[in-house]
Amino acid sequence: MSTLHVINKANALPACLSVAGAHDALLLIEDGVYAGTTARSPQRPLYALAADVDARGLNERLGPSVTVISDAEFVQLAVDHQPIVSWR
Amino acid sequence: MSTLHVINKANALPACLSVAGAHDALLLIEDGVYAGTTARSPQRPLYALAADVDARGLNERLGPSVTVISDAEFVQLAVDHQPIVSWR
Amino acid sequence: MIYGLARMIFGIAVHGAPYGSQASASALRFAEAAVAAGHSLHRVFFYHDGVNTANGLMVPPQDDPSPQQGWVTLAERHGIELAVCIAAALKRGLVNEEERNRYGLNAASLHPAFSIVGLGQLIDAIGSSDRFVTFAA
Amino acid sequence: MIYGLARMIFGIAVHGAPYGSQASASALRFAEAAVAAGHSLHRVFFYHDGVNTANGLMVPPQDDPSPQQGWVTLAERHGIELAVCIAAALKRGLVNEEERNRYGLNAASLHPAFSIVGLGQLIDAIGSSDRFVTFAA
Amino acid sequence: MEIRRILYMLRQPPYATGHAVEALESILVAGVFDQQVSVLFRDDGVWQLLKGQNGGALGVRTIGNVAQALPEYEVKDIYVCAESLAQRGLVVDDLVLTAKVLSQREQLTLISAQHAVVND
Amino acid sequence: MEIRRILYMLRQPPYATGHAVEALESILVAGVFDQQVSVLFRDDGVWQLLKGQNGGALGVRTIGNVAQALPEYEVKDIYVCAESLAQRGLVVDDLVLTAKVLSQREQLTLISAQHAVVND
Repeated sequence: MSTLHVINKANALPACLSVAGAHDALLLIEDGVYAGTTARSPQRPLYALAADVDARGLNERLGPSVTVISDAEFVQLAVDHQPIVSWR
Repeated sequence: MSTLHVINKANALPACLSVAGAHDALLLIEDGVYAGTTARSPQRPLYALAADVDARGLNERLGPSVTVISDAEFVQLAVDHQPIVSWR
Repeated sequence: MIYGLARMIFGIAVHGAPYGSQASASALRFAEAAVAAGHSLHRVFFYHDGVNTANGLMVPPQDDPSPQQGWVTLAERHGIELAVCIAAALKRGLVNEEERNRYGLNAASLHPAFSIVGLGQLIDAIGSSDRFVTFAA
Repeated sequence: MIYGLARMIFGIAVHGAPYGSQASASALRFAEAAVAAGHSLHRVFFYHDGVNTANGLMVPPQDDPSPQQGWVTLAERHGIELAVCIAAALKRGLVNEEERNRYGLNAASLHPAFSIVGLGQLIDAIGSSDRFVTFAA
Repeated sequence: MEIRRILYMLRQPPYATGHAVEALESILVAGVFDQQVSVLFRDDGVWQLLKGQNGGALGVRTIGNVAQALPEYEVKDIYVCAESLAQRGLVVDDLVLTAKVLSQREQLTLISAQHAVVND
Repeated sequence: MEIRRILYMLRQPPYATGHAVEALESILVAGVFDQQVSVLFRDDGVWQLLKGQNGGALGVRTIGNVAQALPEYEVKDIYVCAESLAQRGLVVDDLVLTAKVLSQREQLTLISAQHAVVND
């Protein structure tokens, strides 16, 4: 089973990417969502948590590789992956 | 009078350097002292706080531009400069 | 909302304090969504600065609520244990009546919905769950 | 140790919690060194997570002490006010007897050596000092 | 108490901690106290000023609205770092209030003129 | 309770917060509980292992000594990130214990084999 990486600080994304597998899921939460803005988001697919994106006013500012998901979808990602790794 | 910049996270040093004057004093404290290690310390003179350097075992690992000072010397730097700016 | 057929047992750790980090609030929303999707949650383990979630003397501003009340409500409805690490709690001033008496303190500060446990309960939470999620500081 | 002739009034702000940051411990060493060098310090202002320094129910491990006792000793010896911001304190569960009664809480948690003040006292601390130092989280 | 030049330098993003909103509350009080207060938003602190925030998504106050109140509290000298905006793909029209954009050299000058600098 | 493969991934430096020593204490307990525990030090977490630390300078425990106790508590699988060492100018002889140095690819393999990953 592949890994779910949960990134809650934008600066932690590079460390996560250095050990993330091609089929792992990467989810940006809290201040991690700034790593999904067009000015800095990487090419690879990323998820970003809706509540954190909305609060920060970033809905129109995310890169094309970023998919916004709900809390319920976060739970489903956690069901579909193991282990779940936090990066701060 | 010139400014005293107090940096307590290594990652905050670049932001500080971008607005520090040539005659300003820069003091690394807490986890800021890692910015003074040879692998990353910049050319310009820096101070580093002895207690934080000692605790972390960095005495033999600081770059040549770094001067280790005591708590009493930190106080004297604060006397000799204004304002005092914290960077985290 | 139910996405898949799998019903899982989740374990959750909370490492950041309310007002000092989003960890407790993010973990609460995750826990609520997990329960709403039909999954179960036996224990939430509060560690590091996360133990501050359990401070029973907080007066949160109306427009800036603490996640504490949400945890208490969720725990009561679904029989979830809100477990606070004793070592992390004692040094941060989170004590129940028992610890208050043991150490001769003036008062207890822990909210009664939270229980004080040892670090072994973190291992137990991991060993008893299908998925374990840390909400970092 | 006296380096210069100047005798200054320092103001200090502490923004980080014991065990969550070094802010309170670093500020304490600075304050002790300033007083030892003949400078004065009227007020230390605890803000943000720094208010946790004032938790009167802490049981610190012997080998991992809280800076709280150092602050209390320094303040008693040199007449320094240990001022805790009321807004930051209330939402983090740091309350004195007066606030306890006002909000109908079960107990007070603030160490008696610390006083609860408004944000105006931060401005006053800046306006009354020659040098102001923030110890960040 | 003397009148001092006090600069608040805000470098942290909103929401993840309570520090951003607490720092803004502190500035509103300083404005009322007749100090010469100025505010510099830089690094991730510029995100505090972004239009379109909605704290309600997290059940908390919208930080942009708090920041917007600064001028009403007699805090008129509001600055933002040019490079911090550019690095984040932001322009002044993206911000909830009118702020003077400063170069790094201008920030150096601003800082060195202060009696005290407070950060969040 | 089942026996699980649990990885502690330690990425924070010692001393600035209590999290580093608390995470190590947590690992010592896990070792006693007969779980399949491994520990990966990477990023600033490698500083926890540096020889020559002296917590006494700050009046606190020396984190290197706490880390050194891991093997005594049946925690034998101790790993360190090669790139994190190199970026900091460190070599394995600089560390207080014997750790297996892992490439990024090997860390990926290690992580994907776990039931749970705990961070500090």
